[in-house]
Amino acid sequence: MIASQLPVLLIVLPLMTAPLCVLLGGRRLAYLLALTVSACVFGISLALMARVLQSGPIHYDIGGWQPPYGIEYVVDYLSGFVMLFVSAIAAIVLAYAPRTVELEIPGSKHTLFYASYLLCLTGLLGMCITGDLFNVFVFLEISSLSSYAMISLARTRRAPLAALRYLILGTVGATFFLIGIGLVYQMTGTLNLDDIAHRLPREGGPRTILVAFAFMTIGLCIKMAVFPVHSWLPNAYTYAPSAVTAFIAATSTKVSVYIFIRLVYDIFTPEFAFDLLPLDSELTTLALVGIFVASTSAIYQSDVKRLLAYSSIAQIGYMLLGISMGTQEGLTAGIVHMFNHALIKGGLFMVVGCYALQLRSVQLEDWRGAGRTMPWTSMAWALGGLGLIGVPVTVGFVSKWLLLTTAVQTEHWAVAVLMLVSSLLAVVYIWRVVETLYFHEPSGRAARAKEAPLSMLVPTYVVIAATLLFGVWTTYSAGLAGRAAAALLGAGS
Amino acid sequence: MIDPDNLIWITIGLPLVALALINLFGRSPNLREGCTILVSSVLFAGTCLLATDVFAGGRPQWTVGEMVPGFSIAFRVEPLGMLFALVASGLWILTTLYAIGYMRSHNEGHQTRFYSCFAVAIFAAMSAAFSANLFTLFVAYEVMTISTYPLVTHHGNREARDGGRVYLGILLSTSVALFMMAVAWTWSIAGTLDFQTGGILRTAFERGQISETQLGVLLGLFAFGIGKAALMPFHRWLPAAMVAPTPVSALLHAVAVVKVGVFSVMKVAVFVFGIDLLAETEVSRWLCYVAGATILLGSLVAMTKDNLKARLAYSTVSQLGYITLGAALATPDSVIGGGMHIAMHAVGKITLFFCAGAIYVATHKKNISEMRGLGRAMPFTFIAFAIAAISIIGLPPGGGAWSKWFLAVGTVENHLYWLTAVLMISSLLNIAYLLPIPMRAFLSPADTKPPAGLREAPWMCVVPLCITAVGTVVLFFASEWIYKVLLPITAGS
Amino acid sequence: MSLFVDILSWALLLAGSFFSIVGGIGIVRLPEFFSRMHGGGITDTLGAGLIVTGLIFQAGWTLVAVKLAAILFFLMITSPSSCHALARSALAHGLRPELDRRPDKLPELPGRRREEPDSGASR
Amino acid sequence: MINEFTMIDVAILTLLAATAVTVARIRDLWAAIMFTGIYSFLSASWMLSLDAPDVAFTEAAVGAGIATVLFLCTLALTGKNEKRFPRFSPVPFLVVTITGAVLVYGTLDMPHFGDPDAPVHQYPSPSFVERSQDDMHGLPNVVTAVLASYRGYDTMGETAVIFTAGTAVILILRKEEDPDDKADGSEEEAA
Amino acid sequence: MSLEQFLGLYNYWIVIFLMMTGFYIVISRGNLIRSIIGLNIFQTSVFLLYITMGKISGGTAPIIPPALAAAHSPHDEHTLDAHGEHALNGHSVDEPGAAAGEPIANGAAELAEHVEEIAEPVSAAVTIADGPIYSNPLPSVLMLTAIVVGIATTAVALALIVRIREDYGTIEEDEILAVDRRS
Amino acid sequence: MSMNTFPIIRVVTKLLIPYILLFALYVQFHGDYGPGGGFQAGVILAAALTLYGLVFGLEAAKRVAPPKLMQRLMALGVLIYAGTGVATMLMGGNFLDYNHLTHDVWPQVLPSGQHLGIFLVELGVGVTVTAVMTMIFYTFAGRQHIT
Amino acid sequence: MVEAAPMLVAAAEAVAALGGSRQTEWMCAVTAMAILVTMTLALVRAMLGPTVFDRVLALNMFGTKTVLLICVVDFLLNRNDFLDLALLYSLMNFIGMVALLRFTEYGSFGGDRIR
Repeated sequence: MIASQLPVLLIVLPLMTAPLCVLLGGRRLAYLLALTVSACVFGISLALMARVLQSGPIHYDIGGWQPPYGIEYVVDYLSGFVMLFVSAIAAIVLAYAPRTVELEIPGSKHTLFYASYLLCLTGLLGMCITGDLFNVFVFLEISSLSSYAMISLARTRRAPLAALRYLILGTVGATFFLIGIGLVYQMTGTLNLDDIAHRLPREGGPRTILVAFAFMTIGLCIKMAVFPVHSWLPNAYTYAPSAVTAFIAATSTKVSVYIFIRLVYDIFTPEFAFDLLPLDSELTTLALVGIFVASTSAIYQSDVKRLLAYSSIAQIGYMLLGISMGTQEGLTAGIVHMFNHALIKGGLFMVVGCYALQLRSVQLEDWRGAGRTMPWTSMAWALGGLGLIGVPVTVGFVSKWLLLTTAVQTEHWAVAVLMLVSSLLAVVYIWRVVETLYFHEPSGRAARAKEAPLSMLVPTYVVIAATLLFGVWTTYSAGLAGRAAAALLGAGS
Repeated sequence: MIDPDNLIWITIGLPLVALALINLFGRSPNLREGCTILVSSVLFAGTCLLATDVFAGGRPQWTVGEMVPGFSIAFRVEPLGMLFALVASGLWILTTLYAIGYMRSHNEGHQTRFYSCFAVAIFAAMSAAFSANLFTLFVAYEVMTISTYPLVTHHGNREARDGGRVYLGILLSTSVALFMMAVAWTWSIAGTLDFQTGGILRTAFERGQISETQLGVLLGLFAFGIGKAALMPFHRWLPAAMVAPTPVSALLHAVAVVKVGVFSVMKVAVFVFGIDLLAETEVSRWLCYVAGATILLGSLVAMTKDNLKARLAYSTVSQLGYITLGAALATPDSVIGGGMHIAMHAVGKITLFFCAGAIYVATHKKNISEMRGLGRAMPFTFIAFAIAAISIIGLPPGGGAWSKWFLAVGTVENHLYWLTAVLMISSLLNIAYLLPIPMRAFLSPADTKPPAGLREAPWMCVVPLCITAVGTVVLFFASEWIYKVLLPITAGS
Repeated sequence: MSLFVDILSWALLLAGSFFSIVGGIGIVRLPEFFSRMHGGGITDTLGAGLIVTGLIFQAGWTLVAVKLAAILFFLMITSPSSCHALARSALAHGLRPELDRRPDKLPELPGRRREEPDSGASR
Repeated sequence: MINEFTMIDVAILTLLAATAVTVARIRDLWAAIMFTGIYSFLSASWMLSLDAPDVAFTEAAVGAGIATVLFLCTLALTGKNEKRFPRFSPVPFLVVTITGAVLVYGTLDMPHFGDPDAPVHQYPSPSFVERSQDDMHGLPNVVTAVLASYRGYDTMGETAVIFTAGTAVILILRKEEDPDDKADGSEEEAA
Repeated sequence: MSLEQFLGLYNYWIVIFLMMTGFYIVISRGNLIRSIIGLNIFQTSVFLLYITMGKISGGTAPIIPPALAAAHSPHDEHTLDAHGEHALNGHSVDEPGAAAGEPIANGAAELAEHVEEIAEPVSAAVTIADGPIYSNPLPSVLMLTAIVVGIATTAVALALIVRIREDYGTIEEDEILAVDRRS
Repeated sequence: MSMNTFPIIRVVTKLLIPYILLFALYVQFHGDYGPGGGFQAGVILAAALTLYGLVFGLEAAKRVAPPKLMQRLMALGVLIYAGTGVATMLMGGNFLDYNHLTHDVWPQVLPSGQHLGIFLVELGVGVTVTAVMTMIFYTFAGRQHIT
Repeated sequence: MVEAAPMLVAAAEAVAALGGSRQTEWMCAVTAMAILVTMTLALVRAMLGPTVFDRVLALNMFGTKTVLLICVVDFLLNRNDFLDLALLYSLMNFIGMVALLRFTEYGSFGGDRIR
């Protein structure tokens, strides 16, 4: 019985634990609850993925109502994959969090903070698992609202401002998405994703559908922080508490990308999106421009968190590149880059958290020479950075390679060249930090600093090790992504 | 007798075993270095064992699995790679021995890191040597770049940082922007990346999937993309990497890095393009010119350097040009000459670097102009230097004589007489910048009286360089054997 | 009977509409705040009262009528009391009726505001 | 078919448009807030005439009640006066115009207002109204039925959103020096 | 552009105008509170867009009056659909002037006898023309949720604004920027 | 700080509040039959508390509905809602499948599992909304001014 | 099947009782239009309103007119169960007014001012 209810437990467990934390109070208890539950959720998503691999996609009717009437859960390769890494990152970041939370968030807020964290996780997972378009919006808002709150928690006064900017843009994005949902609903009479895919009038490209698609795309682009509408992201990532940044940076934008993939490949089908609308070429252009602009900005940052934030914007560009190629290989590359980037960025932001704890600063100049006093942390940075650059034997290489081969195969020569050249910009900004860590005389802070506590280093290294592991063993990263892509394209055409 | 197929993973895995042991015993230097020596000896023995099979005509192979879907890591041993592996593994023992003496007498820090990276570099060299496809080769190549970076910047000061910047910058950017692109392109037109005798591009060319011009461009991408081959104008990293400790320089210039570069060029020329195709289409003609220019310019610049290591570095640039030239000439003789030169130059150049290091250890002198009259205090070192210099110049009884002979034959076969002239002039220049050093050391009186108690470097430094010096002479007599084992690679498809 | 009730309710509705519009015109056309309150008052009490009563007649003796009565009760209580509070507040802030142009008007002192709010309203 | 409903429709829409423009153009912030309340009232009235009493109910309660109070609370905390009234800025105007034009373009293929043949009314079949009488054993309010049962999961999400918002507001505004680990950030500010 | 098209779409257009007014307030970047007000209006207008979709001409709110609901018996689920339909069809809201009794009785009798023969002229006249049609409840449900989301967002945004004002001393975009630049 | 200068408002408020509460309960439990439901009822209840707080001062309101209690109620409502779903799961149905709830609790009013389920769920919504809205008002109103 | 017929008839009659006559509907429409006109006038005053109080007054009036409009529209639509809504409107209008008064009069909603 439990087995058949697993999809629900995935959502309900964190959803119920959040209020339970508030109800019971007590920050230690809240933390333990949150940790246990997020670990459970990870276990559940593993089990779900295993079942999907065994016996195909799982459908679950909530309330026992058949899909056009009720809401259903759909766990297929793609959603299972995304949920797997989201829940994994959530659990690991939570295991890592207590020390930084202790430092960066006032004690009276811890209980509610962990509740918010769980809610954010619920929202993200809910977006992945649901098979209903409107439900996506609802859970999008759950995750967004809790992340606004979590971002604003840091002690700097810029944090609330960053959160508000994010909120305004994010809400505009969500509202655009809502408009899009409305138009789609009006043309199909249903909200179920499968149903929409079947009923959507695509012939001749009805203007309403075009506009609906455009609005949903713009809305999601804001949430994904695609280049021209990315302005919320750098500040939000920079001023949020370290643990929050690690979690949100690794998961939140990825889930939006997931929704976008669903939209393009499942609902509207690539023929509609890429042939009728020139979405592919536009997205490619945007992605490339974004990659260059963001990477260049990253080079000039003196704040490491901001540097990584800009790099995130650039990396989203790579995902979009893959998605907009419209072939199975490209899609695989996009999907696997979601996973890879989640690992890399999660790991790097966790490293930043370690420095923030020991050096009380994320300014690059304060990190000078920390490589000597904090060798393990610094090595983690270097390894994670290699992943971001895309050096072989790290996950970054896998996605870069897939992207490249796809681009070459589909004869997007310019894309291939620009992509490779742009990845060199990553070398510059990552290496700037590495050099600061290793080739400068220790600054005052760094000289006095001690190695980060084991409770933070171990989770960090788990993630970093994963970036290396999945760089050579891709059966369950690129392999799954490939199956997901195949399923998407098979169903779409 | 161990099955040759198994020997592959044993030999590739051994450096990783060494890596583990080094880190395990990081706290007790004797144990650590003892392990390194032990493992490297075992590795050499294993490689020899494997060589007996390969040179007898066996082609053992071992496929690890897919690293990126569709692209597998696989190994297949052929004579050229075997030769390279023999050189690398054999010289690792000596370099380790030498490094122990050098590092200890200099009281260098971070020795564990040093030996670890060394082991990884050898691992990469072995992987590259045995690689069965271009993809594996590329991965190994990149791993090599990254693992040697900490070695180059070992001292961790500003000078090291600047050197490291150039090193990493050039090697990474060329490999990512050009090499990777070339690999992807090759894959897209040939449909495979497996090395095959006679090349894989032939059918594609005959089918018209790639024009002659494009073939030339592709060759260019490879030749310049493999920055480790130090073809001008991408040779700057080599002198820049001279900031490294001398054992590292020895490793870089003789054993691993540059040899991986030229080895890759050879592999690409022989097994991807195929020398027949190159010869027919003459697309590699321009590469001959570039290689010729590199040879000449490298020698000329070397003349101007007073710093011994810098002079040796430019000498290496020049010598690498020979090997590239061998590949570009695309005649059986020239290819064999190039392959042979890998071994000849390796043994010769490592001797020279060992000598430079020994001199530095004993006298703390880096500049040639300060070395007058040292010969009497350090006879072994300077005699070894002289022998090795003879080999590099290409005079009997140094091994270099044979390889240069075959290259010259290659130029004549191609009717590129002016290239023959270039080879001659370069040899003269070699004489001009290498031989004066031992001459002065023995014949000139010292400007100032050498300090009392000046004597040879520690035996750990001197013994290896004596062995390699003897090696150059041995190779002179073994060249026929080398010619025979290399002959199969030139066979047509 | 039914027709009579209907006609009565129509009349009430029409009257209510009339007063409502009159009040609306009043609130736009009258010269200053306190006289405009008069317009507002007309619509809020007469207009609302008549219309709701008319509707009650329409509904007959049902739950609907009770609800309408409740609404009327609610409106009749809240609207005047908020109007009253508004007027008080206006006076307290120094707004004087147009007709109240006493030459000896004291200048407003910020500190005294709370103590003398009734002076204007009681007149 | 122009009838009295159309007239009311047009009248309310006109008022809505006027209110919206007023909000955009009025100087005083508090007045803008009050007009937002009016806007909510008006839209609720219109929703009522569009047969959505439940939404009207909620919009009135939320938009005109709670939101107004919240806005005024904030305004009281932040100072009443907007210092500089934003001048007319062409770039946002352009963005808005383009967005609006795109939307209008999108409406051209839409089923007309109230069209019974619209997909929304044709699918799923039987409709919620028809089904719910069986499924719900005679629950009259179909909206409630859909809200709490058919799409009960959405509503659970909605509850979670509200809870999240509550948590968020407390998190954001709770005093940092509050030593009490448990609930209630503001009790010691008595007097 | 025919008149029919205009009449069919003008509601949407006005709603779009309202949305865009709200959107303009959001992005014209002045006072933070004003932005949130704009957001509110933007969202409210989107609610209106949805509600317009649910409307059906001549329809009524999807609340089935208890009297009608009572006519349903939970037991005979088998024929329930047909019964429900016809019971509803029996009454015509839009013809209040007509003496309601007769056609209903007729219709009901017909129905009771020949549920299947609905296509028969007499009953057809009663049933097809103007049964009480119910507007679609789904947009209402969606918007109930969306309204809640909207107020939740507003509350969080306002809380953030309070914090910003306390930290910066202002809630004007440009002044905040100036403060940030100074520090 | 209460609105001492407006005695009429105070009286009227005192008069109205019981009716508002009654109205809220009506909306809560009549939601199945007419417009209304848990959310609307919650908002009305919270509005009543807010009104009380506005007129008689924040402290008075906090005495009526202590913030600690409200914060717990916030959580409780969500738990009621999700708990109903879990209960249906334990009884063998899908999540939120009310047909699996026993419905002999109060047969006149709640003739079926669906009715019971909807009742419970609306209760959960009502509790959460009341508590959250009140809490939000408290937090805003309790914030100190900085001038 | 046969037993269901009387129930159907009863139900139909109940619905018929809810409906008014055509004239009443017309009357209601007129009233609604009048109320709308008043609302417009109030809105005009609210926009013009030279002082704060004029605006508040107009807004208050606008609120009460909305309540009336709802009542009338109820009858127009023959859905009397919407009257709850009117009640809610008047309540919310009152709360809004009180909040506004408190705002203009005290400038604070509970906490003390600190300087």
